[in-house]
Amino acid sequence: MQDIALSLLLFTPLLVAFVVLFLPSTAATAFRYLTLAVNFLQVIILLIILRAYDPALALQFVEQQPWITLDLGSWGVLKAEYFLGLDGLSLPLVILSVFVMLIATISSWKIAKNVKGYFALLLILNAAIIGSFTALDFLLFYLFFEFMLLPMFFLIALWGGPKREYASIKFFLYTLLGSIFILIVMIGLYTSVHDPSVTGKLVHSFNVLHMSNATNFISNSILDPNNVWQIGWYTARQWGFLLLFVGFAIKLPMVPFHTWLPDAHVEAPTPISVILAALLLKIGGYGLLRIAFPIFPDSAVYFGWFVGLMGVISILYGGLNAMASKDLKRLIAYSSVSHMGFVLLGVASLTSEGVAGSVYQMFSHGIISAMLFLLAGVIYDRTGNRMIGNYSGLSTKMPGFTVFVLVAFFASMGLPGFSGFIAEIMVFLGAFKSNSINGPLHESLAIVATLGLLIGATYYLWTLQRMFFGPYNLKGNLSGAHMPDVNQREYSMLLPLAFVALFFGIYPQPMITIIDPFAKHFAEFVLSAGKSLMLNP
Amino acid sequence: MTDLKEKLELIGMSLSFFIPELVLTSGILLVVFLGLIKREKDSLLTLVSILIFASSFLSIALNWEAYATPNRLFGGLVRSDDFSAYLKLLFDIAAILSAIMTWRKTNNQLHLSEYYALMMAIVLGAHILVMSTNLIMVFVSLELISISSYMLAGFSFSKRGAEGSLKYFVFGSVASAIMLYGFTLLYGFTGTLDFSSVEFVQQLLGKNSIAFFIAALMAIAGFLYKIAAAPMHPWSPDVYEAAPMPVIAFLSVVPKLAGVGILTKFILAINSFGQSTVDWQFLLCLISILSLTIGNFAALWQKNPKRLMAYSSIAQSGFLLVGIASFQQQGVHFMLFYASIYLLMNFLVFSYLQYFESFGLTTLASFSGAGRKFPWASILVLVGFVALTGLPPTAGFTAKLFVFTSLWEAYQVTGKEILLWLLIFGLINTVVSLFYYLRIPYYAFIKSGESSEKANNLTVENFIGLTIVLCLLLLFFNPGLLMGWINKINFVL
Amino acid sequence: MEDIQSYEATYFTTCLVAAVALPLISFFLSFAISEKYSWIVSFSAPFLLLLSTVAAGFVFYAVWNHEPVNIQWHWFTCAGYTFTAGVLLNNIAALMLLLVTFISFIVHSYSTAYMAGDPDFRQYFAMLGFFTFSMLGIVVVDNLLLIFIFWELVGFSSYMLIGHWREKPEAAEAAKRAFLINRAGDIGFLIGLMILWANTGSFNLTDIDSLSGYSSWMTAASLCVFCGVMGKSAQFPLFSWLPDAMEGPTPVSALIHAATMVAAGIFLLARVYSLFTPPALDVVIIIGTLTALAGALSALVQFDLKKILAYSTISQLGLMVVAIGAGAPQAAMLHLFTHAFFKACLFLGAGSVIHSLHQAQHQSNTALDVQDIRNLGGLQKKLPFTFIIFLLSGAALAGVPLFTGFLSKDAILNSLMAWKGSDLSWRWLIFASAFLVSFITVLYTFRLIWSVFKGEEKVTASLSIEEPPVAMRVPMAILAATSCWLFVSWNPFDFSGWIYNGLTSVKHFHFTFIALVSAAWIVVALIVAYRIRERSFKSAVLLNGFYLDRVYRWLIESPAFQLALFTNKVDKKWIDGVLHTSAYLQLIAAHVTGWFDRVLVDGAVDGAAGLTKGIGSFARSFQSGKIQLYIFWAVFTIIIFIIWTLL
Amino acid sequence: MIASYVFYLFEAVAAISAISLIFIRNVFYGALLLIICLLALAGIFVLAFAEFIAVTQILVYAGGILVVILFGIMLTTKISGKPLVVEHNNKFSATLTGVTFFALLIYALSKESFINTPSVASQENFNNLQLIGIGLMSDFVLPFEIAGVLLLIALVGASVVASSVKSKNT
Amino acid sequence: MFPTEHFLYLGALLFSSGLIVVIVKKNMIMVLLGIELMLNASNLNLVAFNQLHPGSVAGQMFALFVIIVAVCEAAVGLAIIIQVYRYYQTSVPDEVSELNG
Repeated sequence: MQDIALSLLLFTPLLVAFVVLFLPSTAATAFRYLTLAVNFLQVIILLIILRAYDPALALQFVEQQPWITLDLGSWGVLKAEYFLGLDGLSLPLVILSVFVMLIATISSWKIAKNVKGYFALLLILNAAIIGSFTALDFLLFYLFFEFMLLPMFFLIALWGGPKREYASIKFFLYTLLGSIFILIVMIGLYTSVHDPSVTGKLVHSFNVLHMSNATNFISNSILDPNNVWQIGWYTARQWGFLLLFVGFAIKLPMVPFHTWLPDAHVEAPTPISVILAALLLKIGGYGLLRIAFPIFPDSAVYFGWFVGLMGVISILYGGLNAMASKDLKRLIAYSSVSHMGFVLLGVASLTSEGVAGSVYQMFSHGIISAMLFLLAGVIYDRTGNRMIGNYSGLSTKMPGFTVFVLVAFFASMGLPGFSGFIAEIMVFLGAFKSNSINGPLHESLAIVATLGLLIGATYYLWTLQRMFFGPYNLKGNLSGAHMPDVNQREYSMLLPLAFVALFFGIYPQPMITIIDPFAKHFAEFVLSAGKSLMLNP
Repeated sequence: MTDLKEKLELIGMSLSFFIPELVLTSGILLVVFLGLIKREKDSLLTLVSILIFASSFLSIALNWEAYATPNRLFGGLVRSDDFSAYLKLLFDIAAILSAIMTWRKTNNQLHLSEYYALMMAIVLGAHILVMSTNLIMVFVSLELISISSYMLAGFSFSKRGAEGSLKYFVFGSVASAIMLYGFTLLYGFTGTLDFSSVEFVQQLLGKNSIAFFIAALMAIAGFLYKIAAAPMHPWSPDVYEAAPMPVIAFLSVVPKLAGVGILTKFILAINSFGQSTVDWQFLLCLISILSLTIGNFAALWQKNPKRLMAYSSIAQSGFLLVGIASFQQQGVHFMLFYASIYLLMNFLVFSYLQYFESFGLTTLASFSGAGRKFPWASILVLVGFVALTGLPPTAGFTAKLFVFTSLWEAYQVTGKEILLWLLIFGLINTVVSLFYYLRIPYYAFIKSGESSEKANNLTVENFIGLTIVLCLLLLFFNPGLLMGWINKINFVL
Repeated sequence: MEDIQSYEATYFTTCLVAAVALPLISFFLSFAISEKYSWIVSFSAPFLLLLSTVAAGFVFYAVWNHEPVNIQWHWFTCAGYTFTAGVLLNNIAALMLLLVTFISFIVHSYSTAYMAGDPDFRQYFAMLGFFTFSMLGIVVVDNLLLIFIFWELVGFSSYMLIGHWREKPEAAEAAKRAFLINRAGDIGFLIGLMILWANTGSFNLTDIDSLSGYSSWMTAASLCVFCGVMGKSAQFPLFSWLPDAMEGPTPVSALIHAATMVAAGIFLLARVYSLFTPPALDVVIIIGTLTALAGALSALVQFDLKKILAYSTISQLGLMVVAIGAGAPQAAMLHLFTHAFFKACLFLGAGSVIHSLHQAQHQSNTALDVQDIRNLGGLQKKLPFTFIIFLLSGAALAGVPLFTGFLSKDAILNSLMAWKGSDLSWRWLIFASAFLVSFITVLYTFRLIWSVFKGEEKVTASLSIEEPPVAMRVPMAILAATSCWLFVSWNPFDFSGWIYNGLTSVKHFHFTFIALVSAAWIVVALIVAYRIRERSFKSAVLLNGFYLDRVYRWLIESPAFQLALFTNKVDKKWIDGVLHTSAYLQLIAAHVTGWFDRVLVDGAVDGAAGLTKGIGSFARSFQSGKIQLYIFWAVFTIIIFIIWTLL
Repeated sequence: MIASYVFYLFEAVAAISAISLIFIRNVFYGALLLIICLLALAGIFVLAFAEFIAVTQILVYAGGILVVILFGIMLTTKISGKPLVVEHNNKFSATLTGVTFFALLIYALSKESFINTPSVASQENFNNLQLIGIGLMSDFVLPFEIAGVLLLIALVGASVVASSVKSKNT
Repeated sequence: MFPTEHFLYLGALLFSSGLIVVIVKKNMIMVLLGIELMLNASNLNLVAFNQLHPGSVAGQMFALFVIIVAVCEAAVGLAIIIQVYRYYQTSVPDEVSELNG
């Protein structure tokens, strides 16, 4: 079980996806239940994994099989592996994925149009997401990374809102552009990295762990740390870092590469925006933590201030935009931009608090944003309209709904007692401390970033005031729309999310024990390695 | 007169390496003859020609070793080696596939016997072109390909078909005249017609003369016209639009690959192992950037699938050139890999375009809702387009990865900025290409057309398509299957 | 021996946990109970609070004048530092614990009658319980991070309670403002935490107490923490939310915005006093003085019954802060203690006035603003009980001798006396202004009571008004009783009673003449107040609390919102514009190549696509279909290549 | 001595006819000019010891291609007394390319120097005809055969293309 | 014998004028003539260069094949032109431009 757990997690959805493809498209309910079954199966596997997982160890559930081994004659051997593993970074995200995917399936229950295609794509997406969170081979990671695009594209473009085509194309364009940047660096990396385990012949390895070790670089290759290969203003390594950074920042998304997000969210159907916000954005952060920073520690230290700055800018800019947006989903989308800014800030701090904070933030934002989008979906289901201005005084008609909205909003604005607070406070502590342990960030960044909390509170409270308080009425063409309170199905999605957000806000220890070793190691490694490498040339 | 005897014996011996070509030649005669005696039996002709192509394929594949060992034939006019042998295999496969496509054509192909005769002539020309090491051979075989293609392009026997073949003819003859002029000058400078010979290279070693550059450039221009790479590309969209679908599929693969093959040999010769004072690498990079740009960007506007594919093939030749531009053994190998994948992707897409055409889907807009009507076909063709774009998990991605790897290596060796630019540029172009490659699937799946009844899924196209798709996936997950073989090829000038 | 101790320990712990947790239980209970059994809440909530008060009493008994108790539980470990959840109970905390539970219990039981028939009855009690819980959290916990957490939570519950009547837009607005202003302060607090973390790597109060020496970061940290205090306990310039908060139900005002939450700031200052460096303390005292004066003056001119009390609260809080700044946290705590009782009592009294008037209105449906003192007057006959309550607690507020207020104020004045030093300096100004504040206090208290209960009835004459029910009167009576001086110390002129001595270890300085002077001062003030009773002061500035709201709106809100709109425009116009500029390029290219209509018809999926199409159209413009031009272009390009290489 | 006059005469004729072909507007005259040019070239070939090529030139071109071309003219123009006039277009681009290209070639070639060692005598004692004959059968048999195939294909194809019935147009 | 350059210059002239003819003429037959001219330029070069290598006839051989190919091209070209003429009733290249874009 130990050694195939991840593969099971990964391939069950794929298999079922094919089953779904070959079933007659009339069996709509069958698809739903199949997908649900897959999700539950994944939950079970995950529980087994959690039972066996030992936070003390670095990398576990490793599956390493040779995948592509190609003799390139004079250039040595190209070696890509089927290399999966779990550590303090990937496990929280895997937990998140499994959980959110389950929620997403439940919330897709009402999908009526071309059910077969929908659930097939959903399952493929599921596999791709799990894969990209567990892959430790760059090629494998890239495979899953790209593999998410098409299903997402079609899910938005086929089941989306009125402007779905524009939104989907935009999404696709942006993400593909990012992945191209990543591809460039990937080519450079695997050509300049060799596998130390094989002696005698030159083996170009895609193994991320090998790439993260400066000694594995072939001497005088372009990306060799001991070799200054100047291209324009920066060295090749710095360019490589920047390209990776931009590639993942687009996914994150970071200002100014974020404009695909609001459109995609606004147009996507509810379950898809849930997945988009809760999982896809995390892959950006994951990539930074797994690939960009460890592989280019020197450049990471060199550009750390810049990363942090962009994080702060995203926090404030996203918040301000959220304040100005009239569409509920758009507001939430921008708030996501703002919250993912914290991830950047925490990572850039290179302190273990900061890093732990940003991983924690990824997890908690996953939960909370999922909840937010579900809530927006609840309204949208009722009226088919998301304009904040069209509602007021909903609290009188939908008390239960209002309670959830209150929970979600306050959780999202970082009220203590919810997971968001723990994450943000740790990010702040780390970012502020960074300078004192000669990390890359200056205190002022952390101080400026705190304004984000105020802005967040502002737009959420304002929305509450506009939509839920005051006398009840519906403006626009919705007047007289029937507004029933949340129903069973919606409860079954919202309650668990709320509970999780609350639990990890009050008692973060379980998650922290998983994250902390990774964060500690990461911060120390990147900082020390970066410093030492920067001294070298 | 004794040496004459030896020569004749040598020629007799060389014939044993010429079985595929002989098969094709006799095939031409046979087909023409069949055409004379019975006109109606189209399927018979198809069968016969498929058999001929297949036998030419088998005669190479079965005793691969014999063909793999380098061998100067006919007094050094041609050399049969594994590089050319591999390309020959690709030509034959392409010919077989297009014959199948022809057989699947709903409206029967007129003058089928001549049609196949021309096709065989092209394959024959391609075979000899990639083998030839002598400028005369290059010229003659190239002309054989060209002249046959001019006529084949017009085989839709329609107004547009005539126009297409006219344009092809005029452009082609000018291009070959330019190339020929270049050849003559090269002959003048080196005093030999054998561009693989030592003296040819020696004469050029460190030759710093503009005349030489002009000559070589003119020669290369001729090859570029065959490859349909910028700046010699403008004929291809018009020709492709007019020609029947199998012919396009055929022309977009065979002459192109033949041209790439000979260009590889030729450019390495004139580059004279990097001793040349002219930076041919730079030139190739420039050409491939041009082709990528023109092909991709111009394709964005097309409303007609054929034209779209024409521009796409221009861009694809840009990618093929990338492999050569690295000027390294491995780069050539990757180019061969790319060529093989390109063949598969191209035929996948074209066979489906023909399939859709038979249902009257001739403009992009008319594909609306095709996803509902032909679910299988649409999904499979989607994979084809994804492969052309170069996204995982298709071999298209692997091929791009490989060629760009060779580029990176070249950059690492030479440190020429242009190579880096080509790398970035080519990859960015991938994003651009996405726009038009995904347009047919976009219409097919996302635009909703009039919902008509589902078409039959059990068609030959779907069978072939599925096979090709499986190949593409397989070659992504295990490129070693093909690469292992290609890597054995050692490319010698 | 051990087992006895351990037994005591467990017993103690259970009491503590009970005291803190019971309000939380009441919160959950009130939520859990379904609509139609809501009457249960009106019994369960006060009962649970009573229990918690009793438990608090035990804890108090165990802690008061004993060694401080510090129990820590492991919360989570991160970055090699163990964040503990612990309690630190010394005299201050114990006193506060008792105070909060007690007053909360009083208010609970008062509310059962006051809020009867309210549609959101259960939610009201739930939030009340939740508030009490989080307030107790602030009181007992032993590290600043946890304090911050509960600090935010009380902010949240105050938000919920101010906005209790959701249909009232003003309520929602006031709630939002209150929360945001608090958040602004809390951000300062947060930054303080960061500084602390970066420098000491610990949040524990005990570690803070052990800090020694004045380093600049301590000043910075303490001032940042003080920002939080300014927000929470309504110091200048962040006090404008408190008067607005009066939109909430009156008992809430009594509990949160008079007795406990706003006092939390003072408590915090006393708790982390050792963090404050002399320069920081100077800032603190100046802010405090300003607040005290501003509050007092504004209270003088208000017409709204509750607003007067709110402003008076502000000024009293200012006084406490002054005491802290003067280096006498014990004095501040003493005043906090006394003030909590009499101010709560005053609010409850005001509540009873409002309640009975509302009842009266409902019988004879006349509409008038029952909180506007201009409509009130001469209610003494109709509401004698309430009048007594007002009189007693008002006297305490005004600092009339023999009342608790007198003593606590005396303590503050004493500390100032000692602090100002012998030689003349700006500190004398502070000292003087403290006297001035106590003078004005008398004036507005007198004016309040007089205008409500004395004089002849105005609009209310027609109404038939009777006293509120017992459930409201008893709590008021209890609170009123506590404004007797004995409650603080046996000697009506010496504040150093059991509480004061319990709060400070230093030998207390006591200038008897200050007591006499201030007593006389009060009498003078009373006389003056009587003379000017009919005169009503008019000052728009004071009436609107120095227009702070508007200042915020001009300086912060509208700029922020403009910025937001601007960024939104940036997003649409520029960042997408980078993509969409291409749309223009595309048009140009289209013009150039004469494919205008097709560009528009074709409809670029995106700007970027548009750009590419711009280039594309350019590339395709060579594709004119004229073969000779093809040849021309091809040859021409070759020539360009050649010339390029030539050059 | 005479030979050189003749040579330059031929050169001049070829050059003039080629240039005037650019400006001539009548197809018939154009064809005739081409013939003149080709004949002049044939003369030059003779002087360059390539008699066989010269003969082929005259036979194939003058005799073959030109006749075919004239047929073409007949077929593609309505014969009506007046001479059919050919318009010119893309004059600018044509001159641009043509002249530049010419200039470039002249410039480049003028930089080249070709050793003119072999004397007239050495040329004499070779029999080009024989060499070519043997070459065609031995060294260059392959291109010869290919050329055969080429001719066959051209024949077959051309017949199909030319005879394709008009009714099939779309 | 005559200096090779003089052959080459003439060849260059023929080639360029052929190119001009191809681009300029509004008649496909004329275009064909231009192409022939270009081919002949090459022939001239070949013959000229062959002079430099007595004993080898490679150049002349090449010229021979060029002529053969030229014949085929001319034949095919005319066939195509005639076909086009059938459809378009014109022999002006520019008027044969339905395919574009």
